[in-house]
Amino acid sequence: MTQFLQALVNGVSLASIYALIALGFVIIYKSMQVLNFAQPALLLLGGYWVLYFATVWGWAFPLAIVVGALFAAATGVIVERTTLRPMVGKPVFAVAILTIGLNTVISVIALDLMGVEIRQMGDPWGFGFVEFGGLNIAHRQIAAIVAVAVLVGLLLAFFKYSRLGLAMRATAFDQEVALTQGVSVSTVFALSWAIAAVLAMFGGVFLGSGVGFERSAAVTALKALPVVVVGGLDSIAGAIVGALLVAVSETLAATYQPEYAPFLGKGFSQLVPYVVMLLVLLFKPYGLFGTKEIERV
Amino acid sequence: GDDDAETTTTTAATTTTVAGTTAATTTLPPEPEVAFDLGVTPSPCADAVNEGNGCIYLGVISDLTDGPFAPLGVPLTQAQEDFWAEVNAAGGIDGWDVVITAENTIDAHYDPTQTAEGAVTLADRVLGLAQSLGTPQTLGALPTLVEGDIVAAPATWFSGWAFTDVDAGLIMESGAPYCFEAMNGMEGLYDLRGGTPFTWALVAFPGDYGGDYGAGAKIAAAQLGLGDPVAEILQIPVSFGGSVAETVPALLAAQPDVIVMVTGPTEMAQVAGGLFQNGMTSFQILGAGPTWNVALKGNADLMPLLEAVYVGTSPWAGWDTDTEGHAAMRAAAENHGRTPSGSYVAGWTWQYPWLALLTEAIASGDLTRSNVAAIAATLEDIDYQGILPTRTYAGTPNDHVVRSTFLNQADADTSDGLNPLTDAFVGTIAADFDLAAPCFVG
Amino acid sequence: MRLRPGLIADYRDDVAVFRSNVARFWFAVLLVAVVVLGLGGTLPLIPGLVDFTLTGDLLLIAVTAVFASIGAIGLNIVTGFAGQVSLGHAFFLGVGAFTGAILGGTEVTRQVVDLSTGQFVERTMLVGYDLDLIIWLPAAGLAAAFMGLIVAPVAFRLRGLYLAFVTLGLVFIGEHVFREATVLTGGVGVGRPTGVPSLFGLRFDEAGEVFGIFLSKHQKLFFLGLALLVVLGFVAKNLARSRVGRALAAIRDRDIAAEMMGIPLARYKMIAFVVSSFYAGVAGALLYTAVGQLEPGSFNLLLSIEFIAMVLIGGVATVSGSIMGAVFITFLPRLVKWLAGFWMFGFISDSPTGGLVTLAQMELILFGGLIVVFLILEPLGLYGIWIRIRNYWKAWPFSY
Amino acid sequence: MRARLLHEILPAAEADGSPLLEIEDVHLSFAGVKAIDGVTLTVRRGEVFAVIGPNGAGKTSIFNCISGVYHPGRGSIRFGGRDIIGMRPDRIADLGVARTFQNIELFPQLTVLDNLMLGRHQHLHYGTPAAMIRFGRAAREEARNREVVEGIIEFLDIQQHRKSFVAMLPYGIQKRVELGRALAMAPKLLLLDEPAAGMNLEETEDMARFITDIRHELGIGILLVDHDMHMVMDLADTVLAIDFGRPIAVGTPREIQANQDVIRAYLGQEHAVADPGGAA
Amino acid sequence: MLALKNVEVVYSDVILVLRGISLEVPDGKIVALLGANGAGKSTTLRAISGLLDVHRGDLTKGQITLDEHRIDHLPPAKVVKLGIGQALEGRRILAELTVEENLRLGAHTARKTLDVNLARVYELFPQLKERPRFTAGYLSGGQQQMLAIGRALMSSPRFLLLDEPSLGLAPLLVQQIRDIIVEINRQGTGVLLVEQNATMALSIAHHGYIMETGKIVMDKPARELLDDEDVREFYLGLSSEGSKSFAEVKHYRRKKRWLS
Ligand SMILES: Nc1ncnc2c1ncn2[C@@H]1O[C@H](COP(=O)(O)OP(=O)(O)OP(=O)(O)O)[C@@H](O)[C@H]1O
Ligand SMILES: Nc1ncnc2c1ncn2[C@@H]1O[C@H](COP(=O)(O)OP(=O)(O)OP(=O)(O)O)[C@@H](O)[C@H]1O
Ligand SMILES: [Mg+2]
Ligand SMILES: [Mg+2]
Repeated sequence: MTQFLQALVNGVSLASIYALIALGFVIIYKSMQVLNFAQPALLLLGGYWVLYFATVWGWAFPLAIVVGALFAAATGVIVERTTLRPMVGKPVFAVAILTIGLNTVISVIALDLMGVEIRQMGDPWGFGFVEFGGLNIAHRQIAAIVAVAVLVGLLLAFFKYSRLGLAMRATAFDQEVALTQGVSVSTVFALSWAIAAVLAMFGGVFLGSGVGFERSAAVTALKALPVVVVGGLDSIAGAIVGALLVAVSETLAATYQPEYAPFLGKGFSQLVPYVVMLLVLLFKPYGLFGTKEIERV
Repeated sequence: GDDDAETTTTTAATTTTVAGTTAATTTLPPEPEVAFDLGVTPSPCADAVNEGNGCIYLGVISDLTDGPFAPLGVPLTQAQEDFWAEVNAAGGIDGWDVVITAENTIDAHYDPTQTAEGAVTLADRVLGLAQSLGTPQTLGALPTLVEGDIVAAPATWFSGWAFTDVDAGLIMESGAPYCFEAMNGMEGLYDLRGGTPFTWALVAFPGDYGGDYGAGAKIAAAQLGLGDPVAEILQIPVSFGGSVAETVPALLAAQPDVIVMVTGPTEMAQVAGGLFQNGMTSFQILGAGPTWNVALKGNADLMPLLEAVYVGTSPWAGWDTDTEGHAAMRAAAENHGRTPSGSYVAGWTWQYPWLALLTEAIASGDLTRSNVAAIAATLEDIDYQGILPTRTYAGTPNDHVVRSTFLNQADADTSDGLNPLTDAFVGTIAADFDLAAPCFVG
Repeated sequence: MRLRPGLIADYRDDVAVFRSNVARFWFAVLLVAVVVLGLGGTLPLIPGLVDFTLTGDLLLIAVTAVFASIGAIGLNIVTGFAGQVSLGHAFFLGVGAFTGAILGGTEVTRQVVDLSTGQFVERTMLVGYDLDLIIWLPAAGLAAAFMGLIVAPVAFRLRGLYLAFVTLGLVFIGEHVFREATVLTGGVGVGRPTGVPSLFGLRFDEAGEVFGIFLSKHQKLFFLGLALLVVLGFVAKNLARSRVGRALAAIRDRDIAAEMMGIPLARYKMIAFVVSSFYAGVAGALLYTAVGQLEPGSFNLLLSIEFIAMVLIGGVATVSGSIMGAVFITFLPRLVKWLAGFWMFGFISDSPTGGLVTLAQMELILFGGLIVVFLILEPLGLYGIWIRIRNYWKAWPFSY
Repeated sequence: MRARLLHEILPAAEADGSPLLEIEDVHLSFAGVKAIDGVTLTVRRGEVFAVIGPNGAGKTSIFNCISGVYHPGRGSIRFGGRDIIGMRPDRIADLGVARTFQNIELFPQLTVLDNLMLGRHQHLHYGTPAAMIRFGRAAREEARNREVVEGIIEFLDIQQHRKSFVAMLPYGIQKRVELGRALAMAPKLLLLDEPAAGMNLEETEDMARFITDIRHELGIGILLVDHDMHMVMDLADTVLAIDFGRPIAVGTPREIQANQDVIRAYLGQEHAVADPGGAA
Repeated sequence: MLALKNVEVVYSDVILVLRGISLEVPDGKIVALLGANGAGKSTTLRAISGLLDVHRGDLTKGQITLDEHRIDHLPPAKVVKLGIGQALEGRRILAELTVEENLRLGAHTARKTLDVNLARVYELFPQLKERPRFTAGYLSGGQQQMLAIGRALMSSPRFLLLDEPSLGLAPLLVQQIRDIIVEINRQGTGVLLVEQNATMALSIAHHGYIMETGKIVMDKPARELLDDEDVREFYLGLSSEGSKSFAEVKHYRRKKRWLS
């Protein structure tokens, strides 16, 4: 039982990290209908800013986070301005591949800054944990869950109360129409990139806290892809539900599969996000909450 | 120039003959009698230190950016660059300079396919490989090496390199193979723990690195009466999409006294961190040479915890050791602005066989690849300037294989993060083991 | 009867692959040029040409490019022609590669320690059947095609990016299976040798004389690939201009309307996946023969993406575009290496590991950067550029 | 004048007035919205049958039920005596039902020729392997069907656009190409959903001429939906007016134009002014 | 006043589509722009609203002014802010959004008057009022057209550009839309109306322009156009013998005077 609950707790904290990254994907998808494959690189670079301010310059961690978020947002906007802007109106798949090119370039820059070794994030949580009814909950897990709750709340409010939310969705469906309604498509794009980059930065911070930050954080970032698909590419709520579903299945599989279903092979838990994704798509072709594509003749 | 030569006396000592002829060779073209084919030019290297020397090109296939051993691959490669820079600065080898250019350095990301591809790419550009990183990787490239008579110094301690039917006599290994390193490690740890039996788990990379070290650990465990590992986990490198997500719960469930980690530093740190975070503290880690990386000591949260649990084996002594070779290495590192690390020591050490080989080949007047390969297969009297005992590749594996190992403890106060617990030692299990085939457990 | 050249006398000529002698001439010129490139130093009769021919690592890349072209055509069939964006190409390439390696490779055994006795015993590490290329190559294609057949019904339900993701899931499942089936694949990070390219005793992986000309192994593989590419290229082209090709295009553009033209969607999507996977299987089986080594981890998302990039950069829904894209992407790292060597990138350190950016890093930056720049400047792909050049020169030298 | 008549290119039917399409009491609803609510109609060979009604009345939905994209909840649809409800759209097309669409549904990235050849899909008898090799059968079939397509191109007078990609063509021409594609299927029943929408007078006249010619030369049944009352009333033999999915009147054009319910729901009082040839 | 002077537009750097168009829409007037398919009517509207970029088009010559201020080459969002609203050809409603979301989007630049405008649009189009949460993509063609016009009205524009608003609408609705345009105009909005339905357009316009292959070929007060012989035959279907039946249309026709 303790083992099960422990897996559940770990799953929820993993989910919070997936959700952060997944939300970045969703926001850019919502405004551009583009899957931003540069998200892993933004995570690396964002994480690096915080790491740099907190450990190299020795700033207080909250300050490092705030300034890091500004840097991350600026990175997002610069990237959007320089490379995405000229692609307005081009086929979305070309844009998606372009973000892959971007990912390569930004990753190299981030990795050059980071170096190849594992680096300490400078977070205040370390390896501290609280014991709670036989369960060990790490401080950083609690921090991640809280941070996600706050960020998601802010985002939902933003989409609900600001007209930019609607403008973003309109832009995604038909840029020309959005333009005729007076929406500044370029502002929408820049804003969504800034938000996505900041979310990626938080993802990086929580991935890197504790043991340390290094290149493979980018690999984890990719696991947010099945998460967004499970939730539905354009659904914020979907990203959260998807993250929970995927992460909890993953930790449960990691705990129990080697023992109870060894024939599925080693490292199967890493496959679980994709298996969950396939199962969901089998029944819901647009994910759990994705907007259905309208077809009429 | 002379002053430089003074400061690098230790290197000059190994190339006394070269130093002696420096004045003459700077004005004369290289000996016309020396035959050569690929990877060698009679004209000087680009930006040559010695304008009059011919140039020998060595290639490197390493893991430089995003593979599991990139933290090791970079200092390793730097050490090798520096090694030859020092040799050249001291006048070269009898009229020849040796260089590793950026063009001939291939980042194969610890991928066997890319390593093999790298070998093909370098095949008509270099005389041999100053480094080929990774066991399965080097095995993948071997057909190309055989085809082109390309000699390579491996960045791996696979026990198979001792066998001519495995390496075609082309791989010039240094130090004790993983298999013996693990036997010594288990035996040494057993003694350190006061000779009381312990439970143990094995976490290993797939392939011959994990397989070889794992075999040694199992053989030793069997002989020490420790029995089978309570958990045996194949750890896929994180940079290959692997994760410690299954490893940590499995170890938490098994609660072994000792975890033998045959992985990269990242995986080790993540596993250790995961265990700490879940409240598990009373265990020890036995790591292989490549499991450790100096950067770990920079992690102020993790390192204090690691100091308590981490014990690592290594085939030779660490950075701060006092031998002629270590001193030369430290001087070179300082010259080139490198920071201390175990990998730098390794990269440096692996070049001694090449130095011996080139010296002999030049002396023989034939730098063609086939001749160089022929000499390499039975090369003798390789002098490591005290880092390792002088060794040979002639004879059967049991004759020439090195069996000695160092045991170290994580320690933030040393240059490379490891503090030696022992001198070089050969445990009884390793000493008695009959190396009839490469180690690997069924 | 003398017809004005270019005048179409028969509807068949109108849809022919080469619609004029001009086109035929240029295709022949291109083919000869490619053959000469491949022959390299072995053609001493034309000494001046030798400098332009491919040797060493360039030849190795050329071999890879030719095989990759076959794979890119395959992806273009399902993604370009039929509009079903597949990120799963790497999986099909992998199935072909390992089928080829198992059927055409050699069994590997190894001495391992039996812990109970302490003795060395022999164990099979890799299975292999030493079959001829004539068997393992088609078998590789068919094995992949069979996988395509299984996947197609799932694809039928999904659209756009969601389909892309299912196929992406395939890649991860494939990687897992390849990684686990170590006796078949060697396992992750280890791998196994490829199938031996030996056709009725003619070894393509060994240097030797063919028709009196001494060829290196890479030259042999190059010509093998070229022959296959020409055949498979024409087959794809035929398919594209047939009722099947049109049906695929219809499904891509408007699937509901297509169905009302009498096109069964499920059947045609299946055809697209099967044919595409067959090409992928063949390409996969050959892709690594030049290097001789296969590794399960190679068949990952990145490989899929490279193939998508080939199709996109080459030209969507064109056979020649696929080839151009494949050649471009395969040569890109090399091109980048060459570019990076220039003085303008002087800030790259000479040392392989030091400096502000290393050569390896610069290569990656340029690789990504070129893709970005290319897509911004030329969204129609190389094929688009080619059409523009062609329109410019139109019928030269037969212009009148 | 045209060199060839349509029936020299395409199979003609006996315009014997026998029932071709019989729709009986069809109902269809979407999440509470009743799109079709008890429609009954019969289209005979050689007849132009028009359906009119306000926007959202369910006209296109009737078409979609016939083509098999929508599945009516109740009622029956028989084509040539066969019940076609539940059949896949491609099977229904194979039976001889062709249509054009309200919002042009051409394949934009294909040329006019290829769009029309797509219409011939079911008449090209060769499989995937033959397509790959192309020698022999495939080539012969392609050439033979190409001739049919060229005939249709000639009929529609779009020769100069043959090789143009349809996306580049003016709207009016696209409408024509779409008609051509439906014709190429050699249908027994042609469904035309607003063929004159967005066309200027000149183009509408052309369209009207094509419809008349098809009906006279091929003798097939035509089901027509359009909001151009002038055209509908001139061409149709029978008109069915529906509103909110319910039939409100059926009869000859004259009867319909005089029907007060139709005028109230659809035509509007003023229409008589704009359409002097209308109700007497 | 909205005015175009000698405007030339080129697509993809090569295709010259507008060859020196001059046109004026005075405040509070309805101006009809008629012309065959492909004449360049939609292009003219794109030039005004700044949408050429999206279509790889470029305004290469001439100028567009709003009250003497140049507005050519302004970004579309600016043009909307200056009071020029547009309903694109082919409705272009956002299919995945609801009816009300589509309308709200129209108020992007006029948030303050959102409620007033929403009420006004619902009053004009009761069919929309019935289903504010209906997914727009499932509306029938005519309902979608209403939504498109309604959306353009949500920004309270000074000038409204309508591209074929009657396309696909039932006769009764055409009359309604016509009345609505008149009503909108009466409330002070200038309208530039592009139409195929010349009868409808000229019946409410103050002034009309006729366009052929990128040029204005005729430009008169609407009433005079209604009397022009060519216009009567080619746009209104009223030849000297009165209206003819579509069942007996000729295969050849008289040449348009302005083409000679
Ligand atoms: N797929 C669908 N989902 C939900 N509602 C639909 C769907 N298709 C049609 N409807 C609804 O059914 C009704 C009839 O639509 P239909 O398109 O048949 O009208 P129509 O008579 O063709 O109108 P128009 O003349 O404007 O084209 C409309 O209210 C429409 O919103
Ligand atoms: N993006 C584009 N690229 C190239 N040519 C274009 C483009 N858009 C329109 N055209 C061409 O420009 C000409 C004018 O087009 P436009 O859409 O302005 O005509 P229109 O008068 O509005 O016609 P319609 O009544 O069919 O809407 C047409 O010949 C069209 O083919
Ligand atoms: Mg309709
Ligand atoms: Mg228009």
